[in-house]
Amino acid sequence: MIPLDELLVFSGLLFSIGIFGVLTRRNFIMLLISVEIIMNSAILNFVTFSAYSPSSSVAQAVSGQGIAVVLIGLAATEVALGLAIVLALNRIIGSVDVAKAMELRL
Amino acid sequence: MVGLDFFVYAFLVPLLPALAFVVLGLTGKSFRNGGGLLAVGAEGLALLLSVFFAYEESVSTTGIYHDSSFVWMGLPDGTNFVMGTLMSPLGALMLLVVNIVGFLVVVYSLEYMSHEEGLPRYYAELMLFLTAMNLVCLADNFLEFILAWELVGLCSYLLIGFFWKKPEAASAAKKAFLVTRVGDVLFFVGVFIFFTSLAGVVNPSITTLPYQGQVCPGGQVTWACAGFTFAPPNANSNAPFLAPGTITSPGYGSNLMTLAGLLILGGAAGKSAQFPLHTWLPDAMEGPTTVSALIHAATMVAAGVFLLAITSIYIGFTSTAALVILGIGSFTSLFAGTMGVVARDIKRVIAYSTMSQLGYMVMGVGASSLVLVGPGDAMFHLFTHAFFKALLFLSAGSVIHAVGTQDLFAMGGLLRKMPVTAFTMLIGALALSGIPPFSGFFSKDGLLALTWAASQHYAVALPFFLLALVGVFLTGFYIFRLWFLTFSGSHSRTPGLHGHEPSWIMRAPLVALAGLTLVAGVLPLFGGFANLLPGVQWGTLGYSYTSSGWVFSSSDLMVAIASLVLAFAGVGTAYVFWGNGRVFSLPENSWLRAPHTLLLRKYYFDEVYDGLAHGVILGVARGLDWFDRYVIDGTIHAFERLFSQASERGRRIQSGLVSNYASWIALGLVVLLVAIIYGIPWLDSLWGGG
Amino acid sequence: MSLDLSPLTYLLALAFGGTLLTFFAGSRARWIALATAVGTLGISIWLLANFQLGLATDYQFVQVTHWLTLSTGGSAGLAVNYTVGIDGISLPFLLLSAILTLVTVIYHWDERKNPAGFFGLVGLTNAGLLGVFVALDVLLFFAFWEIVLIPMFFLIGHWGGTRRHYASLKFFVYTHVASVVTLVSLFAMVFLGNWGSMDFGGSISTADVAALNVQSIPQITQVLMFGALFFGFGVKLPMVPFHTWLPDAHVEAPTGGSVLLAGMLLKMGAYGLIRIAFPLLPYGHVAAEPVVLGIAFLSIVWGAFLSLAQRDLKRMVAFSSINHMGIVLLAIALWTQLSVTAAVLLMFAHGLVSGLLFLLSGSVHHTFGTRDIPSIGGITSRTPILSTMLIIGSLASLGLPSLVSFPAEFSAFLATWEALGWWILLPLFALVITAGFYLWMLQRLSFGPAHGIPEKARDLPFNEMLAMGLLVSLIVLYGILPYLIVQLIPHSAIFATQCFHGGSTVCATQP
Amino acid sequence: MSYTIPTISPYTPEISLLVAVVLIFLLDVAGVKSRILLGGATSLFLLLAFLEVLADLGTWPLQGLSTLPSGYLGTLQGPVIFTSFGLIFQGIFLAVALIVGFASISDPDEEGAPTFYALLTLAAIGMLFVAVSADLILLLLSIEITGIATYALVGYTRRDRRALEAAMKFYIIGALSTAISFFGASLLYGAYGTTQLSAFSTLPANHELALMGFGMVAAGLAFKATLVPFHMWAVDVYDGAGPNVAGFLSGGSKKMGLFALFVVFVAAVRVFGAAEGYVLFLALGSLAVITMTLGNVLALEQKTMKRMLAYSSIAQAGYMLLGVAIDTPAALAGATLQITADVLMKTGAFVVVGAAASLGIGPLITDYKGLGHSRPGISASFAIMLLSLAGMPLTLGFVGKFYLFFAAVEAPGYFILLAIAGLLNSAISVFYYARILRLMYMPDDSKAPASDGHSLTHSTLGSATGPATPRWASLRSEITAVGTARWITIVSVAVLLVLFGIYPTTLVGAMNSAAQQFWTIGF
Repeated sequence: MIPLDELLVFSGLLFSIGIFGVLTRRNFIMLLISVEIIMNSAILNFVTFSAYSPSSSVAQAVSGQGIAVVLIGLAATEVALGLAIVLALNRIIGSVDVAKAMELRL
Repeated sequence: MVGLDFFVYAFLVPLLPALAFVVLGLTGKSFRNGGGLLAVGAEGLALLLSVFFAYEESVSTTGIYHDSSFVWMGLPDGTNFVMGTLMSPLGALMLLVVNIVGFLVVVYSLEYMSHEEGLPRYYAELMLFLTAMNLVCLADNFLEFILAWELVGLCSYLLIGFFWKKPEAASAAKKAFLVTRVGDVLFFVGVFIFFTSLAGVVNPSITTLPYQGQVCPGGQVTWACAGFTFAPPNANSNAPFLAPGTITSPGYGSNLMTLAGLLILGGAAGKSAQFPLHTWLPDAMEGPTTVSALIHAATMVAAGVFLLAITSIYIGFTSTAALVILGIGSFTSLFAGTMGVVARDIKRVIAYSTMSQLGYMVMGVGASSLVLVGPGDAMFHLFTHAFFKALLFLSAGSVIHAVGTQDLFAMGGLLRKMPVTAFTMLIGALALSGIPPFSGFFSKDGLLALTWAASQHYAVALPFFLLALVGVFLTGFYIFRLWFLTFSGSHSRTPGLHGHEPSWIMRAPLVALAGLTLVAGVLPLFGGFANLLPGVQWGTLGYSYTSSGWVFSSSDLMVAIASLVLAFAGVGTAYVFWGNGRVFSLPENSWLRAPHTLLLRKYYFDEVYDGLAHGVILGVARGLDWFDRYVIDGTIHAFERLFSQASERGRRIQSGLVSNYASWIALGLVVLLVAIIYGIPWLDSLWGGG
Repeated sequence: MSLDLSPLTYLLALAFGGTLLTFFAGSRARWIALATAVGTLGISIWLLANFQLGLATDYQFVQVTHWLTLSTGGSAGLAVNYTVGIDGISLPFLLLSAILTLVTVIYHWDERKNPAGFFGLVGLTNAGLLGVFVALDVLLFFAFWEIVLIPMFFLIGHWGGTRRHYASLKFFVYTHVASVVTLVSLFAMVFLGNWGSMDFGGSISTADVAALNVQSIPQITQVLMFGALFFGFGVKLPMVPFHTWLPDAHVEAPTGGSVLLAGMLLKMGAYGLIRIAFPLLPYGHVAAEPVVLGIAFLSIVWGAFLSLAQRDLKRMVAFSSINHMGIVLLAIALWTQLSVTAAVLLMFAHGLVSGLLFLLSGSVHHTFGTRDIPSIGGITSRTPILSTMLIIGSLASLGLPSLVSFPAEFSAFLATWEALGWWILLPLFALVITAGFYLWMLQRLSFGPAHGIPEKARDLPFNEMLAMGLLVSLIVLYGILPYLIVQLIPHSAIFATQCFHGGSTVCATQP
Repeated sequence: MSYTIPTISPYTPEISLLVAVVLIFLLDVAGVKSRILLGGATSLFLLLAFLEVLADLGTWPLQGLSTLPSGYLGTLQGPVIFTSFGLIFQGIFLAVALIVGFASISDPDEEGAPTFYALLTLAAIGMLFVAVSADLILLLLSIEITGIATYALVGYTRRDRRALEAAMKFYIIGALSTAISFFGASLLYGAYGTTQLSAFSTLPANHELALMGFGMVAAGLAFKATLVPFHMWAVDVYDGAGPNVAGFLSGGSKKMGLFALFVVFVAAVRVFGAAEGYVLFLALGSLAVITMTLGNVLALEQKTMKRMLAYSSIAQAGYMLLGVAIDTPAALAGATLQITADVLMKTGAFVVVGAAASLGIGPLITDYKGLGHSRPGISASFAIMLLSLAGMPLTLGFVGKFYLFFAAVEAPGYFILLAIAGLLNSAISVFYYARILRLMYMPDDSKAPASDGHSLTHSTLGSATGPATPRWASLRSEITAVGTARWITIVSVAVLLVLFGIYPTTLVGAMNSAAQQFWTIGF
């Protein structure tokens, strides 16, 4: 079995990559992907902790995996909405670059 | 004699003119001639009452009526501010003076003022003045006294400014109010000292003195108990009024009491135009001549002397304070006289003489306090002075009324045109100069003798006595300069100047006052009049009337002779320069030019005071105003700008780029995590778990 | 709910209800405003008539109704009550507020700029003021305190002069900052004193300030709390150097606004000091005494000098208010029975007198088109009544005896002398300056040859004359018979001045 | 491990709203686009749900509010728990939705009506679940339900460029924050082995993990609650979204975030020992102070009304955060009261902005010049809301602020500094609220000379004060222009603010007992 620490470091890396992506990208799609990476790091964590759960309660131990499933669904929903928004925005400003959408400022 | 019970009605004396004031003030325009007759009626009744009261006082053995039952403001701790009436010999005398002159002036005004605008206002203000002045005479305590005193000042202000369209009148009115205000402020502090300190410093032995401050039971300092009220502890007691010589040393010659006395002097000096608060009185001549006669000669300005007199009786001055009072009075008598010598305005000359005579009275109060007798001599001079000074003013008014100018050098030769006026004015001038048998001689001689006596005890008073003697010379000189310039000669110096006698309405008061001037000097010989003048040293040619009858004193004789000689010398000198229509003018290059200018400019006091007011006070005010606007308010504005700038700059963080927002979130997250994970243990260790 | 309502509740209900009606009354607003003002005055006079003199132990006409409870972690929580009641210190202010409101309504009878709004706001000011002076609960007190700001903000901002926007904002923000500072201290007092409720009176007897446990508060805390309260109340007073909102607010405010501002709003600060800061924080005020006195003297002298420097009549009167309120502060700071009585009386007097003077500056302005003193003169010839009123007002303000300010100033100065000795010369010097600037103003404005008077200038219309006449008659009445007001005050002043420093019931004025 | 069969009754509000959503979809399918019909129906259901919540509180009629039953209302195991505190928040959320839903009846756009109401109702459902969550995951999921609905709500018209930009920003930041908070939740799960909130009240073995988890969850929630520096999206989104939607975000979504913060941190307070908890709350206190200060200062110089309101909303969030930063029952009650007040005043204010737009008034603050005279009804209401925001008495905003600051003073330690900071902020805020009042009621006719209420100057000012038409007639025209539903909403919100301001007794009582229970018992 993979050690817990390594899994945690992995998910931490995923999280950081996601954050880095969000901070550096101007493309809406890329931002979307970055956010999803963060989300996935969280999902990974849930699964990891569930697997390593010291809890004697089965319900508690398994709940992490359940949560992971729910979150996958949530992420999908989010992406769907995000794509709807980017489509509508693209139709109006002709770009998916968030730097082009800076009318609301100051 | 009706008895003391009748004194209950003493309040009617101020009330009558007060009613007239209210009626005239509200409905004055509906009266013919501005309601002068109503004023005459009210004042006439007040005069009758005050004559009656004065008579009752003079024949009474009990002397004093006191009622202070009206609690004006009261505090539960026993501090009561009361109002009441106090009918005392001094008050009765003052009442008499005020109402006699008041009545005559109101009558005189009927014609003199008849052509002026705003008569209802004039009479209303005059009535208000008489109300307040009567209240001054009857005041039962210092608070009431101050109340009336300030009202008197108000009326003076309003009446000086009667011709308000003249900028000079408006300015003079303001000046009068302000200068007396300075004195009043000092007066207030003096009263405060009495109120708070007297009980503590009064020598217990003086509780035997019926009219001085008492030690309060239990050492408690309360209003009624701290010498604040003038009345004896047991009102209407049979204790005799001060007999001559009964005042012993005040016994509480502490510095504080000296100071209190000097502060009271400050108030009196403001009102009575004593050096250095004298500057307002000459300017006050901008008011109608009747007002000058009543307020600025006979009554209001004498109130300062009255204040000193009652204070000297009820509380007493320490010797230091008394010496200063003597000195100020004596100095003013000469100081004012010098300015009178050069003045060109007929009213101003008389005004300077008023200052000078008031100086004599103030000197008299100081002297009487030094030799521990009552202030009767000063009051006596106040009494006689009121008449002859009113006479002089009203005569001058008659002249002004006729010729329409106040410049002495424009007059001349009016003797034939206005014989009655000339004659009454001559009587006034003789009385003022101190020529027997006119009243001024008797009263002024008393004062001089008293001061001489004081200088025997306190050598430092001697120079002041000499100053006063020189003043006698000057008095004769300047008043006869006035008389000669006005009346002597064969023709007037201004072509076309035609004088004429006024109608009987104006002549009658002149004649009445002339009569009073003649007889007032010997009144103490008759009946109980001397009872009204506690401690009077009515000294004539060496004889003094004392408790043990007429007593001869050679020193008094010397004083009388000296003053007589000096007075005649003054008159004679005046004749040499100005008699028979002569006009003396100083040679261009005379060494006297410089002093002459100094006198004409009134020793530059106006300039100095104006500089102080406009330059210093107003300058400071403008400086503070600048500070207020630009520094204090500027600080507020700086805060406003600070926030505004912060807001304006802070807005720029909101770049509109969503990635930046995310960066801030990331930053926030990092800071939060660091704070929670590392901050907590760190702070924990720092505070030792606390 | 009990229906046992205090007459004070009726008073407040009438004031607020009348105000609400006024807002919606359209063209009839002035009549409703008048009726409300007369009604509140009537109730105030009824209160005066039924006020039991010498009954010094407690507030009268008390009503305590539960309003809300604040959770404190304790079992019962902290009750906030609708507690109203008056004593001899608050009653004069009720009268004054009602009188000045009536006067304002009469003076502005012909107001054409949105009269419903104007009269409504005047009524709201009155209602809030009445509330401040009857409230005996911290929250209630503070609520009414803040309510007053709102109508005054609108009155200045909408009906004011050319710089009204600036002035109204400045007034609002400045005084609001001050009030929030007081709030912290008030809370601290409630909390540190372990109060069972936020009441500082009513359910607690006046004499029983000890029940508020003020002496248990640590001294340094008391000093801090006192400082906060003093700042908050002092800005309202106003005290130098936190006074700069006042001249601007006054100069720009409409006449009636100025009357209420000077006549009543300034009094709130002093009332707060008398009612809360001084009695409840005995150590605080003893420790802060030098500062308070210093500020009082500074305000007195500053106000007098600044008045002298002004050209604008209204600004001059505004600065003279600073001077007078400085004397009030001085009297309060001395904290003796005489001085507190003097302070209350002086505020009553100043309310009437400054009211009159602000009415006059308003009339001068709209009669001659300017308030600049040097540019007009000799107005007596054209407008004798206006000029006469101006003279009376000025004389009253400079403390002429027989007018109402005199007994107050005299007793204040006497108390100052008793407590401080020669420091008295400072306010007395200012008194001379005060006389100076008023007389100088009269000399230039009322007297001398006429100049700068527009052709169409007419003497006072009837309603303005009536308003001023009302004030003048009261100024004279209370000047001649001051005991009419004074008899109310000192019994309450005794208990207000008792402090409980160190467990002693003897008031220690000096440390 | 046994589940009791959940009774259906506590869920009636949620079920009612679900019914409403279904109904809206059906009506949409049937081609009904009428706002009156859809909005009316939605509002009715929201009202119904609101009444049901009150009934759940066992407090219908209202008198009983101050004596809530102690303990939990339901003892449901699992992720849901009914506390009176949560139920009060359900009521608050429903009130926001009701205000927005009812006011939106007057919106002109008929095309998007079904979408709008469906999304609104869905968002409300999510918020209802937030209020009863006993499990962190349910809490975050419910927030996400609302979140997704509101992302869509912001951009639902799909044609407005600004709205879409706002939706985009909202979405990105929202998704980021959600992901962060889920990451934090996963760490908490790792630390505790469970996600039940009640479990968080003990210290786990690996408490650094827990701390990180709490920090991340807090950051995610801070986004919803618009705490600085997680606030920046809010300004742009409120600005770009329709006014009613902005009102919903400010009044509802933000309060949801705050509620979640309360819940998580009141649970979390028991994690830490006294000292560490103290420092944690000190951190939260600083966050509150920074938030309110920045919000207020930046609001000072804003040019458009919506952005100004957005910053003011951020500042208000700072005040409310004091509720959890101080962590006493009083603070919690005060914050709840302040939230209640803010729901009314801030949502109301945004509705007013919408009304102003429908009157042809531009977005700038200066465009409101003279509104007080031309449109007395909504101006007076707006004025009341602004005064309430400024914390002036006679309004609920005053009571709320007063209570909060009292709580800060009352709390032990140095929380008095928070009170002072809050009060000074409150003083700053007065400046910009007063400026709007000034603009509305004091038209800038500075060239006219000063008026003393007299004839000399009056002719000139008369024109500036608006037409002399009869008052009621102008009011009628105002109602027509604004839209009846919107007008009624605005005025009733203002009236409620004043009513509760004068008589907050039962409301405060309810907050007190609920907060006391919640604070004492926790999860």
